Amino acid sequence: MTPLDVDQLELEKQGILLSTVNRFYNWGRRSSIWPMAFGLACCAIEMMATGLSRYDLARFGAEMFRASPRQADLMIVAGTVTKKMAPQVVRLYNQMPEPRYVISMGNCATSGGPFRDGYNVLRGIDLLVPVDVYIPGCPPRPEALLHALMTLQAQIDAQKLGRMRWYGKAEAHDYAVPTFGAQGLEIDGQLIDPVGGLPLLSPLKGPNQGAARTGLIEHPQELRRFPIMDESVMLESPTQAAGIAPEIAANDLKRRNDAEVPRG
Amino acid sequence: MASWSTDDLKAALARDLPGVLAAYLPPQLSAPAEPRKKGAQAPVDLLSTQDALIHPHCIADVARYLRDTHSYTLLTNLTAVDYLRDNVIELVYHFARVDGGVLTVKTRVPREAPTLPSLAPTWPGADFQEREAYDLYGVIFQGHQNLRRIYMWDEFEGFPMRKDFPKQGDKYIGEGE
Amino acid sequence: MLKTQELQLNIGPQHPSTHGVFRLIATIDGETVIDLKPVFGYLHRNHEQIAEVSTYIQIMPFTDRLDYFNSMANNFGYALAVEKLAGIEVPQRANYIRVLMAELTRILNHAAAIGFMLNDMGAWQTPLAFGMREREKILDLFEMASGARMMCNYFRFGGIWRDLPPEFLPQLQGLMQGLPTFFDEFERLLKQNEILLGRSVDVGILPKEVAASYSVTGPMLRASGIAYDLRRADGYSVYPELDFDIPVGAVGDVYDRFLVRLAEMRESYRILQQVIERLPETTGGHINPAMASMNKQKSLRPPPGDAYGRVESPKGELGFYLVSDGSDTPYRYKVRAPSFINLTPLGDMCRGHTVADVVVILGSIDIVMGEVDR
Amino acid sequence: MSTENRGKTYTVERGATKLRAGQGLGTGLGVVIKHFADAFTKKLDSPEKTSGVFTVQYPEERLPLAEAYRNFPILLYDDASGQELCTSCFQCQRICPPQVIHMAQAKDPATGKAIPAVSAFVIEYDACMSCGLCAEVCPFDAIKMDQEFELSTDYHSGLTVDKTDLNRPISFYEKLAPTFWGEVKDGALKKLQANIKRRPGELGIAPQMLGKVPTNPETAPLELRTTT
Repeated sequence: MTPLDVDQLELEKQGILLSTVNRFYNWGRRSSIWPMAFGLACCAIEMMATGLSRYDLARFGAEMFRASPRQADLMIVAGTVTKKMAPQVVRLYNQMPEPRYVISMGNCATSGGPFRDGYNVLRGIDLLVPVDVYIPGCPPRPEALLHALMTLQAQIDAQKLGRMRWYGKAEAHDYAVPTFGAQGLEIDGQLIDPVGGLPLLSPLKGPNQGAARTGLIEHPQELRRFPIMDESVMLESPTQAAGIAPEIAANDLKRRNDAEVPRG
Repeated sequence: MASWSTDDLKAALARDLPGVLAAYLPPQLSAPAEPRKKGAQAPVDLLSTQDALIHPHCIADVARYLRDTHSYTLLTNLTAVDYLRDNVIELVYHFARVDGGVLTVKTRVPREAPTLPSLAPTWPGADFQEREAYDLYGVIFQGHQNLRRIYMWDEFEGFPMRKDFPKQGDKYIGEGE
Repeated sequence: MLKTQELQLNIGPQHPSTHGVFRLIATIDGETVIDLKPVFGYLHRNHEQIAEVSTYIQIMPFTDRLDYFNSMANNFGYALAVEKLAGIEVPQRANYIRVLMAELTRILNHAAAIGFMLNDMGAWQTPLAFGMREREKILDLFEMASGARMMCNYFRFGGIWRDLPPEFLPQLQGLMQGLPTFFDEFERLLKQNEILLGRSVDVGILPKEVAASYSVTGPMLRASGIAYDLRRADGYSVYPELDFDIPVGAVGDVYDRFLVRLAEMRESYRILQQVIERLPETTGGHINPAMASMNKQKSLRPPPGDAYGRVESPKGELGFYLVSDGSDTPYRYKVRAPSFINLTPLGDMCRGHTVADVVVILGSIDIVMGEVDR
Repeated sequence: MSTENRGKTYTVERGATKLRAGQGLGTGLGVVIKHFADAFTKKLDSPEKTSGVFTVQYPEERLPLAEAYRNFPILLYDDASGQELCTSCFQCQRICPPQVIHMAQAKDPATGKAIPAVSAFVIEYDACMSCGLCAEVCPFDAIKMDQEFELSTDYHSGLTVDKTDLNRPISFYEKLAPTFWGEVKDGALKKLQANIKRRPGELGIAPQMLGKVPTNPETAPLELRTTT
């Protein structure tokens, strides 16, 4: 915890002025979230349906779908992120001004979804950028997107004015943009999502993530759990757990055991 | 004119373009059978076909013949199939007529050197379809103006739809318990 | 006289008005496009490879996600291909329900496609909202019948998942009452609109012969004047028993494509009327009894061989080429995606037009990237 | 095949394609204004007279979901005895297109033999494609599709759901889909009864029902309930 935070906590304990300002400030921010028009696949159609008359995203102050990342503070990743598209997603995210939030809409964006077995599909956008709200569903109903927006609003409400990094002295942080390699996407020469194994970078634990969480919303910090790493299920069919590349699967299991963070 | 059957096509090709039809060679099943998926019968002869099978270097002639002489104007579909066990890549062309009817023409190239003439110069509809076959199967179409990868990025190595490209995921791996 | 210089302009991935993640590399001279190269693959989801390790019925829900506007039409094409491969009969009632769903899909697709095209022209959101309003009503019907709004997974080999629920037909009747008003209003709103006329007349002309050489299909080919409709040409399912006309265009420009889509919605409405009328008298169940149980569906092993099944999807000829090796997974599975092949003449159509027209022409093709890239 | 007599080909009417100042604009605006006025004048007393759809005030007002609506799979257990319907036959695991279902069969601790009950059951909600094939294939009607869609979360791993969160009582599903459950009810309960006899001790009882129900099937006969 930085000294700034400690001071702020003290202030908050002492006075009600700042918490009132906090509330007012957060009310303003959460009531005018401007999403970026960023539809990738099927979910984008439901996202448009949400924006149109029947579900009317405008009731939440979020109807301004911006075509430019510079004017947006919410990226709704709606659809399958392929490896060919992933660098652009990170680049657009880097261009958004802080505070910035990410909703991972639908199963494809969250984990690769039904297409995660493909050679060109990234297994979860949270391997590359931090995600604030995940919406499961394939595709989620428009109401589910509204629900996710309300979840995000609740998260924004919980933010403390004094603890926001973008007002502090911390440096602006860009997320690493992956490059195209011969086998897949690479960051610093390391494959991030190899065909035949589990993703090598775990969300929030990769070399480029963790400390730089945007918005400082308190999220559980842990390795993403893959069921084939779950002993109770795995023991039943070891061939299945091993996957095509047993050495990679073994490496994954070892990584999980080495990680000191608790699960669940 | 009513649409053609496969036999009509073969007869017409034999009559008007002698020498384009390739004979289908029965397989020598000497190669050891690869492990079959659960439930499959004994190895089947995948190359056995009733469709018109032509020599790869004749494909442009056949296509032009079908279009100009018999008004099969649409090259509806072009695809490749990888027969790993038999070491060939089969190219399947579907030609369609505006008043109905679709013809299948097949040709085979060896897996190591999959090369055949391109249809794109005379038949621009083949452009993207040939690029797709190149990207996913590595079939090289001679005479194509822009034979580059269409789906994957240029740095990518390998042809992902070939049967020997590594597969990802646990689907079907635990099968057979 | 101003001197201009050739310039390479990169559009996308993503912008070309959210038809999907798609990139265009245009070479422009001033405002005029002299060359245009599309770049795809930003939504290449390996559908075909995944299908080669899936059983036949497992592929059915994946086909929903090909052209995510028309999951019913995709299901239809795939079911036809497998039925052709395995020789499965479909009862009459199932066929009528299939056609009902396919035509509803066509209406919703064309309504949305016109809306998106107008969006591309700068008529921001209003026509789209009109089109999507009708779409919502149809989606309610889909949800009632199949259990999902977009990804219906409704077709099975030899029939459909379930028969229509009792409350389906009354609601469909209600929708049918409103549809002619919607068509009239949509036409009145748009047909003589200056923006539409100014942006679409004589833009992106695709002459008859060129269209055929590019193998384009669907409303694009019909707008160019070739009456090629698989519902007539192949006469699959029960379409030979139904009365409907084929609208074609005279010029082949963007305006004709718009008009053909409008006219096709009316034709679909005619088909729906006939189907609803005949539905109570149809014979046979909703599925072939031999394939009724899920066990039969999942252990389907077509005899070795290949088959090419195709339907007239709202975007054009949607074909499925299947090779079976006698096991329960296809040896090769290939989708002949209409919007992929309809994109081939894009460069030719745009040549000589301004940059702003590129997006309009793209909108008139009516592409869905899920299908283009698969 | 020609077009025969069931339909003809006609050329669409292009109309006057000359630009006329303001006329099209006027017509278009007329349509829009008519709808605007309709929405105001007719909505309150008779919404059915207007042709549009109205905004759903989502959190307060919800659209009725169709009975067939499916989102994610759930597991069923019997209300009275707490016994799960699942027998770990692996049918759903095999048919699942994206392979998100993982399970392990329970073993009798005394003999080590496999028994018709499931010991671990995991579904990855973050990759499920809501196709409903698992519910369709299940021979014991143990896996069904839920209609809950408000699942957005900030916790990714929370979307990998195990048996404790998957289990729902039969009465829950019966309320959700009365027709669907009515079709299979008798068969499902009969099969469950047969399976309970082969489950010793507490195996096969839903975790949340442990301690609340008698564990010996002999003393707690399962009744075929009537539809509520």
